[in-house]
Amino acid sequence: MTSQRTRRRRTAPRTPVPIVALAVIAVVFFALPLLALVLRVPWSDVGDLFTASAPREALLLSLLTSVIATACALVLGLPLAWVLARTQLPGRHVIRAVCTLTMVLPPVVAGVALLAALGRRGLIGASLNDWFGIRLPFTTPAVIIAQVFVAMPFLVLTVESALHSTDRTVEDAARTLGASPWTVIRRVTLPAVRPAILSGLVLTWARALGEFGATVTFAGNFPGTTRTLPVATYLALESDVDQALLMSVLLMVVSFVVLVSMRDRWTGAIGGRR
Amino acid sequence: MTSQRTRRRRTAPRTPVPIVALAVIAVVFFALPLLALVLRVPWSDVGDLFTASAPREALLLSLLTSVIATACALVLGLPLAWVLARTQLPGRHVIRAVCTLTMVLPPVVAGVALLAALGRRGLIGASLNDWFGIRLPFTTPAVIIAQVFVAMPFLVLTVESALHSTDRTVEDAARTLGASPWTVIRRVTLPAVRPAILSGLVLTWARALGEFGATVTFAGNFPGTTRTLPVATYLALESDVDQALLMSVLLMVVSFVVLVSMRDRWTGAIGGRR
Amino acid sequence: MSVHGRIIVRVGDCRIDVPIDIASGTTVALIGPNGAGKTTVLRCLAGLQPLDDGRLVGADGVWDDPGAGVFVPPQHRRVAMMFQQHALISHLNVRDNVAFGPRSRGVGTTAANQRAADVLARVGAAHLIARRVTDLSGGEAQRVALARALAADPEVLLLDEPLAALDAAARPAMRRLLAADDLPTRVIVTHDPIDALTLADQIMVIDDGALVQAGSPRELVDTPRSAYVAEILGLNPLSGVLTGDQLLIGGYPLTVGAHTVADGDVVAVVRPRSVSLHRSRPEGSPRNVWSTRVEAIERSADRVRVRLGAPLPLVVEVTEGGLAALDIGTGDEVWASVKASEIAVFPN
Amino acid sequence: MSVHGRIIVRVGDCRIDVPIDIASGTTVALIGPNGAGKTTVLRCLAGLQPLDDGRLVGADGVWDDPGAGVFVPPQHRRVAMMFQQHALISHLNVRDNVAFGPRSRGVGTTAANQRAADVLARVGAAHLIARRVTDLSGGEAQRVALARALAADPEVLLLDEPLAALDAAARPAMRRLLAADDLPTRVIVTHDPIDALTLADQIMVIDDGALVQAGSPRELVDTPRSAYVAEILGLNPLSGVLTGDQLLIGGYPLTVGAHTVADGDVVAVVRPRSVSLHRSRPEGSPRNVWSTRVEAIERSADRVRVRLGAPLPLVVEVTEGGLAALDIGTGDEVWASVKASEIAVFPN
Amino acid sequence: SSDDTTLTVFAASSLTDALDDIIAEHVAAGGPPIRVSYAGSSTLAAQIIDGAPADVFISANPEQMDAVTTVIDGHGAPVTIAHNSLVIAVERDNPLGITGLADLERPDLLIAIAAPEVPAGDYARRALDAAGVVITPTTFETDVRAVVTRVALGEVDAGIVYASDIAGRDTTDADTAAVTAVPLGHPDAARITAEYPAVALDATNAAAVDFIAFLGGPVATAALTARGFSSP
Ligand SMILES: Nc1ncnc2c1ncn2[C@@H]1O[C@H](COP(=O)(O)OP(=O)(O)OP(=O)(O)O)[C@@H](O)[C@H]1O
Ligand SMILES: Nc1ncnc2c1ncn2[C@@H]1O[C@H](COP(=O)(O)OP(=O)(O)OP(=O)(O)O)[C@@H](O)[C@H]1O
Ligand SMILES: [Mg+2]
Ligand SMILES: [Mg+2]
Repeated sequence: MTSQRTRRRRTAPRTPVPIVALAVIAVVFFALPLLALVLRVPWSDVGDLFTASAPREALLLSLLTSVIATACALVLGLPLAWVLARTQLPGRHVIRAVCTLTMVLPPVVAGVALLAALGRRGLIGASLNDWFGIRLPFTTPAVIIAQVFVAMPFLVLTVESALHSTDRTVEDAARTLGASPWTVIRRVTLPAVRPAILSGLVLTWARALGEFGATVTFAGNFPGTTRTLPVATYLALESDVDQALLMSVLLMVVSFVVLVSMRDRWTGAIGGRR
Repeated sequence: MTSQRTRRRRTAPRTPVPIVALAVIAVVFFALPLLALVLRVPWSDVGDLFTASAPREALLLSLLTSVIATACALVLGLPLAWVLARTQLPGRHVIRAVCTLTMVLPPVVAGVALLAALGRRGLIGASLNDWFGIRLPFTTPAVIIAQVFVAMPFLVLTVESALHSTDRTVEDAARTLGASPWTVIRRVTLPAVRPAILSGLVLTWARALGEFGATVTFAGNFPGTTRTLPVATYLALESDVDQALLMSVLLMVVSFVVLVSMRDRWTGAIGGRR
Repeated sequence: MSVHGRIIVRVGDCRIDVPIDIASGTTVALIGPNGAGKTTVLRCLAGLQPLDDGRLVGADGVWDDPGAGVFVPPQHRRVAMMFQQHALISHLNVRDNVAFGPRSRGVGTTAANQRAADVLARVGAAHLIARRVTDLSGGEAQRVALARALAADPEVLLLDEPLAALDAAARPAMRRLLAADDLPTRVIVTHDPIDALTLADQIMVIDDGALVQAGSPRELVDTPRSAYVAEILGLNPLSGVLTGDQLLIGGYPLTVGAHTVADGDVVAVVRPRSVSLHRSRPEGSPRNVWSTRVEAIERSADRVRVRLGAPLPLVVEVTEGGLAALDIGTGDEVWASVKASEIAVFPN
Repeated sequence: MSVHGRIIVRVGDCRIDVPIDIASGTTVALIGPNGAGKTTVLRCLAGLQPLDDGRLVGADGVWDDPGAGVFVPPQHRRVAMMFQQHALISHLNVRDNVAFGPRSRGVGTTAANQRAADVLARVGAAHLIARRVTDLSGGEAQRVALARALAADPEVLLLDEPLAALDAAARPAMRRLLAADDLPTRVIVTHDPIDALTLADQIMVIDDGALVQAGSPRELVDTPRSAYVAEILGLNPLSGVLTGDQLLIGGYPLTVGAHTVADGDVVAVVRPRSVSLHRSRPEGSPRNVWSTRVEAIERSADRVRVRLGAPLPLVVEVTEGGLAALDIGTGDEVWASVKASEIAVFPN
Repeated sequence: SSDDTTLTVFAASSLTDALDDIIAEHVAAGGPPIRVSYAGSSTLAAQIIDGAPADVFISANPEQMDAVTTVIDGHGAPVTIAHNSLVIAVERDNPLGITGLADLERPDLLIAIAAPEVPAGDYARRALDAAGVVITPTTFETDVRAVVTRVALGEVDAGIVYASDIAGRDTTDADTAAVTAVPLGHPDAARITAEYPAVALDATNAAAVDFIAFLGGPVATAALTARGFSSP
């Protein structure tokens, strides 16, 4: 995004105190409830979590579906972001709004919309059912579809925004060197927006991992095939709050490990910069 | 983010066909369920929606709280993003992960965490109650807190990512011209990441507008003070699916109008570029 | 590869209309003031900016013809452009930037890397091969940008100020490189008249979007067709009114030699070398002699330029020895003389 | 404002160690090859890069002293830096970029805008005032960057190649501007030896992070202390071995005049003007006469440089008239002569 | 509650329509203003245990009521205000001809029941056990409302729900009209009903105690019956 991004060592200007103060408030605001949650968890029961198969099954399903959903969002979302950012498509404001709406829709309603389209009596679900015998609801693919539906906009918007701020002259240079549009995209543009893609993927994955409403509405809740960890957590809240808290913390720990292990990579800070 | 972003008119390289094809699939994937939803809505009843006061009240509350929540996220989130991107704070990977966790947590659990921290028996809620007589849960501020808690990460991550890719040389130039750190931030850096801030705000607002689980858990469901449109929609699903769908579509329409009216602004495309 | 046609294009408020006539294998220098449209012309040639009107035809067929709806995209033109701001790909290192062209044209990685190493050595940047391009100094980046264009093995090289950031010691070698026989057709934008005069077979002078003059370096020096061309080539242009062999410049009369210009407004050009300076009024053949003041003395390594004040704002070049003999300084009074035959006039 | 001290800093693999001695109100030119560390020195002076060691003291106190833990940030140094890549603020238009400095220092909007307009007019960019900086051509952007630095009204102006992208016709005016009396202390990085020699009171020659020579233009031209300095100033450096008044250059013997250099490895410098060319073996005083071939002839507006081949790779400057009289071309054989007293030698 | 006379009620969300009617009657009869927060019983219980400012709690099952009453001191006596029996929800006009729980064993049927963790699922399982019927549901919904929605949308062929879920619906709308209730068709199973206990969380709060009494009275019972609940 930079014609000549310099990487000089530099004197960092001191961050003004009000900024630091507000940032500290923000961190406390996030950390305190999480801490309170962790404190409330009955850690003595933590052994049950791993002996019981249900949470493990749900966790595995969650990880599997959220990763696949993220991959699908990448495959569909990148091209969409590209078209929105780089073409002069007349209706692109409308298209962009349509593709952002699922973020706003209450997830349960998003699930209803999916049923209306892909359910047994749905707009095209009926044909899928009648002609090919394909029934999406109550299957693991339905979980993935629900996650993609609500989570993909995060990728699209993040990447589109980054695509707008890339330096087009660098792409021009690549073109005059004989690079086909494909090569330019693959070797120049996408690497330039890599941080945005990574952070879009993290947002998407996080949203998919935490997805509950659309999943439960469109895919239902069957252990092993559609009961993801958030669904299991929700149910546990009905009967066994302690187990619910334990499962939430499990989800938190998994995400935490993933996020911390990515270090600065997904935000665009260059690897080992001091 | 560019030392010299050129705005030349240029020949757009043709977008490769597979990209267009995938983008079309993505658009259909989003549009179809929304269309199916709209088709299913009993439009004949739409009059009731506006004569009945409950949906109107819920919509107003939703708009009010989501806008305030977005403003709070801006005030706290910008400084946090700045600190994460621009300081060499040792624990910043951990802080960043902590501030991203609420995206992954099932919203209901996020609500439980807030209760655990700010509830009347909560970690600091107890002191707030005993010393100042402040009770946050079940009030409109609680709705806003719940929304900020789950939605702010979107702003933080989007802006942090953009801050990493700004051209630091331009900031250097401003500093040698006598600009204080504040002036540099206000007049150079923030305008440079404006598209990212805008798109972060849209993401945050959207997430806050659609928020249900954390709200109902932490703030309850009182008409007029804590019953936001998603909560009302959820409730309506109990008894009157048609009204629930109508309300969802109302939410969609409001968001759609806002999103379309922002045109290209929030994604960084420059205003009137052809 | 030869390229012919006419570029007509608008950028912002600036309309560019330049005929193009580039013979195969030649070097064309594009000179002109800032904002004249030189970069824009290169972009049109490269296919980065579509013509609004006019037509461009390469040896291999029509490149751009908005009338006929023909447009060949950049990657099919076999041109390579070097950008004024370098436009290096910041996430690739130096080698990968330079190897980008060959690899885009299907050359294997090993061969492309070899080519990158060779070309980098040619531009004196072999030691930079493993560096991140974001760590380069201005001149280093320029060498890499030049290497990248060369490595692409194009049939037309478009170079936008290839030497601007190079140090003085490196320039001669780089000039020789740009003049090398094994390079293809070249179009070089430059602000250095010496580069234009020494490197180019043809010089195109562009001003305000229009072609002011095109010709060989000799032609331009001998018969600059406008004051602007004369000035840009380092000659002294003066505007005045001609009547027969009498030239009136700001009220001051000069006698000019044989010429074919009609009476009226003209521009006269005097070479810095043609003016002589004297302590006292000189006797002898020069028909134009006047007294004036020294406004400034500028020294370079081995020449001295003396800027004269009213009535004729001329720059005069003398030797150090000559200056020492004259023993003058800024503000001193001197006599200047120029022979009538040394003053060239053109219609304005 | 005067600045003194010593800059010691590492960037990448390059260690920079340069003593600084800038007198108040003077103009210092920084010259040196690409990657020598010129930009880095400016950045240290500006306070954009902290010293690793050494110390910088301005007239108003210590600026940077890593030993003592003192560091004055850029905004409190009253310097203004113009960047090699311009670094314009892309979301502000030209006027707001130029007014940025005054406004940052607390000047009101109207006054700052007025100042911007004035300074833009001074650099010949008044017509660009309302333009977006992303729409500027290379040279236009450079003028605006220069104007921005000037408008900040600093006590030290740091200019990184301020004229590189300007057209030839604009340069003299801009040089005069940079030499103007009302400007503060100036540190100018340039690749143009003419600029260094004509603009600067002091020239600092930097190579590979070290100060090679510092002195007035006259001092550098008269006694370049290394071959590098000589070359950068456009003189002909030759390395050889000295024995008494005999100099052996690649096996070829030359006689040199009076000197104070000890026998051994030396560098000899010959000015392009000092060498004469002849069709046949010349008779007369020059003690060094040899026969060689013309390798290249480079023409500029009003001088011709002839590059000679073995045994001595010299560049010779002759006049057009002289060349015509000689009637030689590339590849022809010529005789060259140089007087012993015209060869300067230094220890290597 | 800014206004001290306002009564705050936390009620299970399945009671929404009936309770809104009852409150209107109560206010009309001179009762104090009432504000209600509807949510799942477990959410409400957790909130109350956490100190939520509720005066009255109406749960959809005795377990959550127990959870609250064991923690909160000084509460009044819980009163069961309604029962809710189970029915089989099928598509309008019952195209598959389902006549009772026994039919749900048919292998071609797609069946939704609530998850055993939520009360409706627990009751459904007990009813199935009582009838000696073994079924393989396609999905365990997280709440009973979702079971109705599934049937209404045609995603499943049948589901076990509360009678009030169907009877209490606004019959003018298209979706609800698409669902028909079929009795369980087994006497033991039919005896399994859900129970709605209500409690005044502070026995000294006269308004709350009054409201509990009103809930047990004939006006409330009529309103509940109209929405498909059965009287205790
Ligand atoms: N996007 C744009 N919008 C408006 N004007 C533009 C735009 N791009 C270029 N211009 C103007 O078009 C004219 C030609 O620009 P161009 O870059 O071709 O000049 P140039 O001859 O290369 O100048 P330089 O020697 O300074 O690089 C300039 O006046 C420039 O300001
Ligand atoms: N971030 C960096 N990492 C590694 N090396 C760097 C970095 N920044 C600069 N350098 C190197 O430091 C040296 C000095 O750089 P500097 O920019 O000061 O050179 P310069 O004298 O200004 O050269 P030029 O005339 O080409 O602009 C160069 O070799 C450059 O490659
Ligand atoms: Mg240009
Ligand atoms: Mg530099």
